Amino acid sequence: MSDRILSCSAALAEALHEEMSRDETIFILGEDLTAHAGIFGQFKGLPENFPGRIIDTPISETAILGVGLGSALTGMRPFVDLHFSDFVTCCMDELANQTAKIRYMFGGQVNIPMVIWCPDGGGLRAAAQHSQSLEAWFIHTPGLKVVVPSEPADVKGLIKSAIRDDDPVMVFQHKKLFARQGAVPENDFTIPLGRAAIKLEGKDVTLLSYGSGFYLCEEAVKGLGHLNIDAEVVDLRTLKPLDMDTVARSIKKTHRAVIVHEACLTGGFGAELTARIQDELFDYLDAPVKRVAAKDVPIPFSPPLEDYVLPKVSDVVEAARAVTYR
Amino acid sequence: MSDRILSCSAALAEALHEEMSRDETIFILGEDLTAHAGIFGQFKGLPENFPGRIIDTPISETAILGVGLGSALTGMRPFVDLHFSDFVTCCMDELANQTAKIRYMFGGQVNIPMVIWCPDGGGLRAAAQHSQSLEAWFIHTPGLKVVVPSEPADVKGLIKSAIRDDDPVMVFQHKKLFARQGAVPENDFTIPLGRAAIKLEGKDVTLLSYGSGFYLCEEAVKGLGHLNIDAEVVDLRTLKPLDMDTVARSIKKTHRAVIVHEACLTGGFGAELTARIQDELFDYLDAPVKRVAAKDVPIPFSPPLEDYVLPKVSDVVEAARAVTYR
Amino acid sequence: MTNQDQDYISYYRTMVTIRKFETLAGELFAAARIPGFIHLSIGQEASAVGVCSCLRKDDYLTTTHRGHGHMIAKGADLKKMVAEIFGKKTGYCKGKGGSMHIADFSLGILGANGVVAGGLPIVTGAGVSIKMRKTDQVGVCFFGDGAANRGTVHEAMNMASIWKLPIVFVIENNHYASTTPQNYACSVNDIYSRSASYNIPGTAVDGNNFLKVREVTLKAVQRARKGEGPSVIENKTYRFRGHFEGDPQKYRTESEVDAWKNKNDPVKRFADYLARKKILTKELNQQIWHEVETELKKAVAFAEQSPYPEPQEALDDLFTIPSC
Amino acid sequence: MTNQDQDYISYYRTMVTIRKFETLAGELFAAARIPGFIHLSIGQEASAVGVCSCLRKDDYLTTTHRGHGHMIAKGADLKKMVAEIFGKKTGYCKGKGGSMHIADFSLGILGANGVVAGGLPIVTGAGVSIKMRKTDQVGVCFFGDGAANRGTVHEAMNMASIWKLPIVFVIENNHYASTTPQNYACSVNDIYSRSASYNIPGTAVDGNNFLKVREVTLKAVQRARKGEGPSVIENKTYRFRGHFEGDPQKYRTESEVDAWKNKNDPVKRFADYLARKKILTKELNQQIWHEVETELKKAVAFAEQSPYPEPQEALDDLFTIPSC
Ligand SMILES: Cc1ncc(C[n+]2csc(CCOP(=O)(O)OP(=O)(O)O)c2C)c(N)n1
Ligand SMILES: Cc1ncc(C[n+]2csc(CCOP(=O)(O)OP(=O)(O)O)c2C)c(N)n1
Ligand SMILES: [Mg+2]
Ligand SMILES: [Mg+2]
Repeated sequence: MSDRILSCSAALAEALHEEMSRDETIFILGEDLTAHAGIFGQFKGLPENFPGRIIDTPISETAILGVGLGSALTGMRPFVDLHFSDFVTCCMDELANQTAKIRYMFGGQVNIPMVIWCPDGGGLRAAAQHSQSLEAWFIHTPGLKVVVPSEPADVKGLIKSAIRDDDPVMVFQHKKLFARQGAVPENDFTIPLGRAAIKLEGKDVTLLSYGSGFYLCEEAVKGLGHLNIDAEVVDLRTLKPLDMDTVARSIKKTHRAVIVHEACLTGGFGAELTARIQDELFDYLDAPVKRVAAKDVPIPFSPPLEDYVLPKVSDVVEAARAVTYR
Repeated sequence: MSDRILSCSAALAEALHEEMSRDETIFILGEDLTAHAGIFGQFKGLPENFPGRIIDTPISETAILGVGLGSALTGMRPFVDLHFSDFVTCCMDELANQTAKIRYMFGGQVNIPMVIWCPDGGGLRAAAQHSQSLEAWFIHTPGLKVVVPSEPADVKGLIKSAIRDDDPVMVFQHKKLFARQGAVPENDFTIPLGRAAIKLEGKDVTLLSYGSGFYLCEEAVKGLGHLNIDAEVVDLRTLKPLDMDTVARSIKKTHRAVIVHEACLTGGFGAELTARIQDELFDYLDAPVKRVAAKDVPIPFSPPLEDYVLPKVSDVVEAARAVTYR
Repeated sequence: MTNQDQDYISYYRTMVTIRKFETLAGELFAAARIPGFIHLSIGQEASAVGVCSCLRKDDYLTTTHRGHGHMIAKGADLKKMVAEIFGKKTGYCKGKGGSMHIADFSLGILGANGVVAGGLPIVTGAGVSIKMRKTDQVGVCFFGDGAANRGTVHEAMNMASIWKLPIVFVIENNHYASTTPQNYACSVNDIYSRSASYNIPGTAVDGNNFLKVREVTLKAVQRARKGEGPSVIENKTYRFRGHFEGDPQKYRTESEVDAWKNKNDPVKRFADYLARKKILTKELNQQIWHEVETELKKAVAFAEQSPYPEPQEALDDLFTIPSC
Repeated sequence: MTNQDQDYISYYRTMVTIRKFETLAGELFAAARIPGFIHLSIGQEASAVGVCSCLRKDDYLTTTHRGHGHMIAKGADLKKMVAEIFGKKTGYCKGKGGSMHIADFSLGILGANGVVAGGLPIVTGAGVSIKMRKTDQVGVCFFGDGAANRGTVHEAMNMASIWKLPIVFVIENNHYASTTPQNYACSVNDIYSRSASYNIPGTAVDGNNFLKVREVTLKAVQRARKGEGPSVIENKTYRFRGHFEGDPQKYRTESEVDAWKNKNDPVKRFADYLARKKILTKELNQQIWHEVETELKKAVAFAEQSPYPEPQEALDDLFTIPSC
């Protein structure tokens, strides 16, 4: 079947449409969903097509997450919209102490087929409480899977996998990327969780990223080309489970790696990935693994400040230069 | 002045006693504090000596943290007891979106002199919701300082510094270590935040740890001695700010490092520290940095299961062997 | 005996089972045969059995750190419970949960919870699920007077109300939350009265009176089953033991505890009622206690003879597909 | 003019200032001169000024994402406000905060908040602090009908009650939380009535009637100042603009909005009252609007002429000692 150009937002809606048509236990839960098809219009078409299966809630994140969980424990497949990923702080107990632990704690008696969908990221001048990238907290929370798609096709394929997965999956989708366009297959395809994609091949340095970081890398490749540095771009797509095989294959070729993410540097996912790379691939590395990330402050409002804090294409170029010129 | 042998618990109470006598804006807030001087008896003597300044709350973690914050913004120096560090999930918004961000977000208008005291850790057969080590989440939350003392003298000196600090400081104290004894100076001393201690000198490998991990390293040193491996033990004590100078000095000597913590491996503080070490000290490393940590599951209840999940002395020995025999 | 008499005897037997189970658990804990810490519900048996006697097997239940009684009342297997509390492989959760984390999804028991008031959002979700699946199941949630002050209660009750969910919220007001008296921590005396804030009918009951608890719960469960929405019930009761086994209990006097024990023991009160009504003879009573004792001894023997899990089983059960 | 008349004129001027400020902000946003997104409080001026007119400079205030009016009513500097909304270095927060995160600690304004219902625990802490420092300050917290369903409200009100804290909780019920009508999301019509759950006196007011809001607030503030404890006030009001500028507003009809605008404009209602009482002449009214306009123009000019912060200033202000 042929590909069409869709936005990330439309890819999300299409994935949901296909899955909700297939399985009537799937429903969407969150604040302000029906009037405008989600506050970013991300569920276009769903309120009309699935009345009663896309449910507006009061502003009660704690209960929203808990309701998702309770419904998952009793036969439903909830897709919980957290409005802004920042508000995950308001249901952290339901997420980290309940959802993540219940299957294990109860000896595997029950499955929790639940998606927690979190619009995240900065660049929209939305300031400290509406711009975060919090995936690293959940990498460190056993019992959750973590998915961060970048391109529209990934959105569709990964959302469908996340919905079909019988475990809780957190999906972070960058708010600034909703409008990004890309080719998306028309058919009912899925992208398995835990499989990275080498999206651009190269031999001099491996750029490892996900979500908005992927686009920084994609752009950086051009700049690096001018410097005669041939970069390979790996889009991790799923952070847990992590596709270390693909990472290893690439680094065994390039011997150099730069990790790029929008979350702040200290304690970010880049730390974990660096730790694994230097442990598992020590003898293949010709340079330290470099991390490109946001600076360690909350996201400020003012444009020059926010631009300074968030990672830039030039940071990626710089880091790649540093490890290749070594 | 002379040292006495005190428990970690007594060192905490002594630090609070000294500071509360010095500054009457300091008060303690939390659940079940007055009847038994804290649920671990950790505030022995304080309810009698500071009536009205050690305040029992309803079970309302969200409000407890928020009340601490609101009082800190208006002239007080709260010391908030979170009962079990696991319940930080119930006030994550007040902590990560409010306490950590308010100073920055408001352009430095106000200070937040607040201690968030979290009894943490496993080994007590307290199962998944009462045994966690969550410091890594807060390392990744700009605006918070993070302290994890191990020995009684560190507890006293660091608690006093945390209380005097004008920024929010999270202190994690391991529940199983409350009874641990050690020499504690009698005088009014502080240990500055951000200063690690080389507690045992060695030349073959650097063992980097904090909290309960420190004791694993201390014990491992003996076993390593039998293997003719001379290990240096660095107790980081403060994770943010981090004393990279001491870490670097040690690794420049030993060329090998093992990081030990009780929190689960993936995304733990060991990841961040590894990433920094391999970046800043790449040419000094003769082996990859190894991490010893809990396995990536919630803490199970049954003794053989919990013992299997938590890191052991033999794991430290094994990791140190692996990096030194390379 | 009439059918009702037989039912009453069976409820009484369940109350005795809880009393004996908890007593035994306390003894085993004191003898250091149970790891960790445990919270006993002695004194609160009428609440557990009164409520659960109104439920079907496919109804849902969430409970608390003090949940043994609720589970037994909902029909849990004693062997698997004891084994779990011992940390054995044959326990409900293969030893992963322990006393504070037992569940039996085949009985609709969605789990005890180590987080106070953690069950309310979960049972609300079960309510949503019931409604979407269009069954006539009911969800019940037990929580304490201390739990009542957590924000989850507010959010869950508001949602249950606006969606008319088939839920019964049961407050077990035993007047203390750990060391903290209800009349210190809670801004109202009658916690059930807060249900007005959610346009939910609420009632307080003498929680040590089995028949009263059952009567009020029956109504609430019926209401829920008919799709008329949630209810709140406050069972006023008392815990005879400390908050946890080993609790020094400086926050209350012995005489206060004794007064409840001597004058307001729910098991004894129901026994007396049944005796007065000539349903329970002295012999039958003795027989019941004896049978329960025997059954529990078997459960303990089962647990003791069961193996501990193998250490590496700690890595199982996190995800449905182990490889992740 | 009597003193009271003068005060009334001054309150009216503040209401006009808010109206003009918000109108201007809307225009500047539409002209893409304000980054990010903004929430305007046009239509809610009587609530902001009615409440804040009862406060002293050293009283505390927490506000919300829709907080411009509250800040102005508490005395905030317009220049610094506009500059902050523009993201300029001369703004209240040096450009770090923006519209949703303005504070002025010198005026007791503990901050707007991007998290709905985030202010309640904070103001409760201010109440504890007031009590411990033994001053007669008061803390006021504005929050919306949507916010009322968050758990923080429950926890904060219960605590404020048991400790008799000097707090006034002000619900601004504008009948919508973003796209969600209050009568869908909230289990009761009169949100103030939930105060009974905390043994706190509560009242509903016509929130577009400045004098009524002021009257009720004065009582509550007095009560708090005397150490008699918290109060809850519900100002029934309406927002004339969308939730945020650019909101398609499919959740309500134009005629509903128009009805409020035409028949229930709080600024106009107070102007009419003052005119009826012969306190406000047509000339004075024109003069006030003119003066406010001039002042705001100056504020905008100030903001426009102010520099943006230097990029690396993004690293300042996190900790008291920058090195950390
Ligand atoms: C969120 C949370 N806060 C604190 C605790 C610690 N804790 C466990 S039980 C308990 C008291 C609970 O009191 P109540 O709800 O009245 O139940 P009861 O113990 O009386 O049955 C506390 C404070 C917890 N487990 N979870
Ligand atoms: C905890 C949280 N959940 C959701 C949001 C997104 N949000 C911002 S304002 C708003 C509506 C608030 O409604 P209300 O409290 O009635 O205030 P109003 O906007 O009407 O002034 C929502 C849902 C948020 N900022 N914080
Ligand atoms: Mg209780
Ligand atoms: Mg509103």
